[in-house]
Amino acid sequence: MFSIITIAITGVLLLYLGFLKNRWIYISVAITGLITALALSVFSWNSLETSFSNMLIIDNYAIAFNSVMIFATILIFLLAPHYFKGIEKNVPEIYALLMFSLAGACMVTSFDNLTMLFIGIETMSIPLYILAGSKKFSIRSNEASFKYFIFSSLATAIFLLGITLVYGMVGSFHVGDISNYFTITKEIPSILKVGIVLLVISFGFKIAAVPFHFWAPDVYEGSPTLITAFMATVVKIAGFAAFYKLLSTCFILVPDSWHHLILGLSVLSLIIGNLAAIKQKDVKRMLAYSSISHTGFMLFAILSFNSFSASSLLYYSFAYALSTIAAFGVLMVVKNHMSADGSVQAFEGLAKKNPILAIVMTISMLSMAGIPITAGFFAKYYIFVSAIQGGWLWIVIIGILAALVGVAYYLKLIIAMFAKTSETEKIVTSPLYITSLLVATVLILIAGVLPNLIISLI
Amino acid sequence: MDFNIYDFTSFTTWVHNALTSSMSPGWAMFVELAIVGVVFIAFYAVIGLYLVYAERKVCALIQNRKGPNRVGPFGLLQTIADLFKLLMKELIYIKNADKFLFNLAPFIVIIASFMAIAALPFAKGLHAIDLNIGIFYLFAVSSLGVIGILLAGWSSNSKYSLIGAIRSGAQVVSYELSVGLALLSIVIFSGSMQLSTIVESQANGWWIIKGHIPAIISFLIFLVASTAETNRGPFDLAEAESELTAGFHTEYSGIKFAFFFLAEYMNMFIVAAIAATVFLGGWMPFHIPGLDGMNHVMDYIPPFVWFMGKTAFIIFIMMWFKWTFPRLRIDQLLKLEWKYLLPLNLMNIVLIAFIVLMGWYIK
Amino acid sequence: MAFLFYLLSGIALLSALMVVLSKSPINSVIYLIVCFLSIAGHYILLNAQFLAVVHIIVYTGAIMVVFLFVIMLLNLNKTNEPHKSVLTKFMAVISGGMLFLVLIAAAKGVNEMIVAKEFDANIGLVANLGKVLYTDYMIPFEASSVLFLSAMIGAVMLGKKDKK
Amino acid sequence: MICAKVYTPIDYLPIMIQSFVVLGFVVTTMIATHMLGPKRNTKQKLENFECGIEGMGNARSPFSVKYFVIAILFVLFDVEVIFLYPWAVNFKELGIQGFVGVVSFSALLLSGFGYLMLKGAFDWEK
Repeated sequence: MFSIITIAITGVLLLYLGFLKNRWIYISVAITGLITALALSVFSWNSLETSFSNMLIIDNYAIAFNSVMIFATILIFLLAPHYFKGIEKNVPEIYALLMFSLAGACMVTSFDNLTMLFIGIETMSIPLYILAGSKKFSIRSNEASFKYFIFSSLATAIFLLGITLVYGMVGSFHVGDISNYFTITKEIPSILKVGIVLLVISFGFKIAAVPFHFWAPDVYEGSPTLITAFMATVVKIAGFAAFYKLLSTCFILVPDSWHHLILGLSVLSLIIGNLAAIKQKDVKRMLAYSSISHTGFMLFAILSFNSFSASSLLYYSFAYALSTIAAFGVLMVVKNHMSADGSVQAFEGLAKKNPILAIVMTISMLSMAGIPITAGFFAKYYIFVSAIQGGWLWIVIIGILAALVGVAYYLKLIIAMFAKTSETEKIVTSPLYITSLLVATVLILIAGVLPNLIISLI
Repeated sequence: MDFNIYDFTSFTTWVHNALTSSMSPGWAMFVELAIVGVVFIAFYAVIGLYLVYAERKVCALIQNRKGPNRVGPFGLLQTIADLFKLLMKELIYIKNADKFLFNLAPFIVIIASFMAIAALPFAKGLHAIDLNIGIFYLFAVSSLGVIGILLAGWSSNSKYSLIGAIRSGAQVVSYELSVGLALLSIVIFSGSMQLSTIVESQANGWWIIKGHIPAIISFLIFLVASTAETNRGPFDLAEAESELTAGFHTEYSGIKFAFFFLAEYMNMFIVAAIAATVFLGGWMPFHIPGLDGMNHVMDYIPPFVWFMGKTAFIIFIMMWFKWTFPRLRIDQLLKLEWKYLLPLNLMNIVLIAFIVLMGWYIK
Repeated sequence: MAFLFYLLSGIALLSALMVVLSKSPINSVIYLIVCFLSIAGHYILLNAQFLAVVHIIVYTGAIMVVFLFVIMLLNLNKTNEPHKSVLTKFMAVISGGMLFLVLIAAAKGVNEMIVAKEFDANIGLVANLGKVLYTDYMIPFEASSVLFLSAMIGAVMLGKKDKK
Repeated sequence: MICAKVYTPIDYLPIMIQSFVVLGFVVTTMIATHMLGPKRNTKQKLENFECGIEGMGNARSPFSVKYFVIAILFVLFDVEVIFLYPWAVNFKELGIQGFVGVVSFSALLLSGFGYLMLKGAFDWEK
């Protein structure tokens, strides 16, 4: 609870510090605030907080996901000063909005009441509509903002309709009351099932699962890359954490109403995400489709509820967040350098131009592909184990095939980086930037070598 | 039937009983409400016409002229003659206007102002609708009028109308906030949004006296904000004759123009009546605790007269404003609201909340 | 009461249809206003008086004004909409129709079900609503201020001209 | 609420009937004035008023975005005002707890308001 308040207050503080027009002041305040929030969050480990008139429940599950999200945001903020070099307009506002969005994301993971879930989702999304369009004079950015707004508000409307139907039958917004209803009631009315389906669909929009994914590539491509990194990591993790929690606490006893739906979403995301990613020329777009395919993998955890699935989801989120931030971090530099476009060709010869960036990108790509000794390998391994325990062997086979297809396009990028090129101009970055990327990379390797650190948490 | 000018409750129950005895209850209620509606329309028209007359007389007084004085004694029939003239006028449909919206706009404006008048408590037991969210109802209904204004400006297909409508829209919505917050302060004091309860709570003194400094601040803010919300001078830049040739109703003629005009004056009456009800005790007579002799004399004046007298007083102040101050510019207007009135109002609310918590007001 | 319910529902559905079907965006706004007013009527039938009036203030009085401003701002007075392909329309009709069918089918059995909670007719009055809002729902209420704040920043950030 | 009165939807019936009555009144007056007034349309009369200059093109031109920002801010503060009303009605019962809740709610919004002031959102740009 205190970490959420800290994040929100840091956001307000940043707004006012913006008038000082000194970017080092507000970046340091932002990072300090985030580290404080992370510390507050970590120190409340094992101390269950529920005394908010049944609105929030901050258990270890919520704390673990919150910490991952706050940590991801810290890494993104470390990238920010270099990214915004030369652009001084509205930077503190962008930082503040990122903070508010993060506060919303933390509410989403720790909800105990559907109203709180709704407010959290809105608090998380509304700053993002603005952030996606924060490059005011770029048509692509405006398009991204508008598309994201339209589809996201449609999803919200569907979500509200779902909540309404659930409330109408159960008579309560409280998670505990809803799960009680299902233990008592034997014959579940069909309209309640429709409500659950609508909730699942709206979450499908939020986490960009096929066939509700069509906004994602355009939005990811059009938004400023830093914002895309935030969207692809924090927002997606928050969406998954809430989705998992909603289904596992409220609707676990009515699997027939949503199981097939999740199955369909997962398989389609795996197939379409990977096949579309191969065809992409633009790296950002490719990462967008690869993020869709990761959605497919992460849905395995929801498909197979057992004691292991929550921790496998956490591990996957952690690995995914680190590799995505590293990948987007490198992409940002490459894109800004000599105003190159974000195509695969732009990466040619990166190993010569800046070897550190090339190594970071390689490790992050290997992690995304799921090659051993990176975190990505164990992420996929645990999620497959969890699915097999749940009895979904054939789905795991599809997953393995999809992962093999995925290796192809990740390798394409790696090969391009180590290819020879006539152009050998060095790419320079700031130390802070490199620190952030190296931290992410090292953590990918540590988590890959010692997976038990995270997997045994919850 | 005992007709009592001090308490209309018995009168209204008598009407009700008389109707229910002669027909079925459902029909009785329907007829009763229809009668009320017709009475209100008559009242609306009379008040509207005489406010126009009053405006012209007050203007003349301030400008040291005579004002209307030919038609009828003291020119009293002047506005009625004007009404007949407007009724006989031709309705012009501008070539490029959006016909449907052009006709719809005056409807919305007049219905919005008419719906508000029904919720006012004119005297004890004399109100058509007494909702437990009375203030909110007035707030809601008065917020609808701006849609009519915007539509009027847009559908006329004239630059003057469009500019006037947009200015007016921005102005009305901005000042609505201040109106809402000023009324909120009295809701904190009285703990109710029902207008009859608010009036009853002022039996031992009006809120402007009982609530001392913060209530006076609220009252002043309400006066300024409601003058602006009704598009009256010095805030009448939406229809500035000299630059916008009457703003959003430039292209309207005949009775449709009359509707806009009437609605504007009725809105002034409504905000004045709200101010009188909420801050100045509504139909409650003026009492000073202890001075029984004077209180009895005050009681002798009927409540209806008290109500209308207070309303007339506030209307006079608003007219005085109009003919004294020069017109503001749009940037000054918005600055006044957003930079001064709104922060002042919000702080005032906190002050009132604190005072009420401490009990530092006359209960 | 039942008659009023059907009347209001009829108006709401009809005007909602007209919002979609009418060619001119400004007419759509008018129909939307009618739709909102009839929904406010539904709130009154449920005795949720406060919500009814809030619905009118916020939706018709505030949001529709913003809609009108936007339409005037964008100068959307041409009645021709961008052309949509027949396939898109067909798909839209199919998917919308399927959702409609599912909802109808699911709602058919509602009457026979046991209602989980007794309906308290007084909960919609402002005094009771305020008590619930400021005790049980305090946290979401506070959280919504973050939401407002970010919307405020967004409006200024996107709507204000950057100083040179 | 001090009153023991029961509030039911029937309280709102007068509003409906009032609106029908006034609608009837307005429609009747419109019809009456159509019958009474003359109808002599000339081309010049149906032109828009343009101070004697001939009208050109479409008058519905886009206008300044500043008004739009004002409208958005209005919606936000309007919702805040509405949130305050249920608090005001229950003010004495909620006491200090409600006061603290509302003050902390308003504090965030007011900090936003202060930000807007400093940012110059209410200054009219030239």
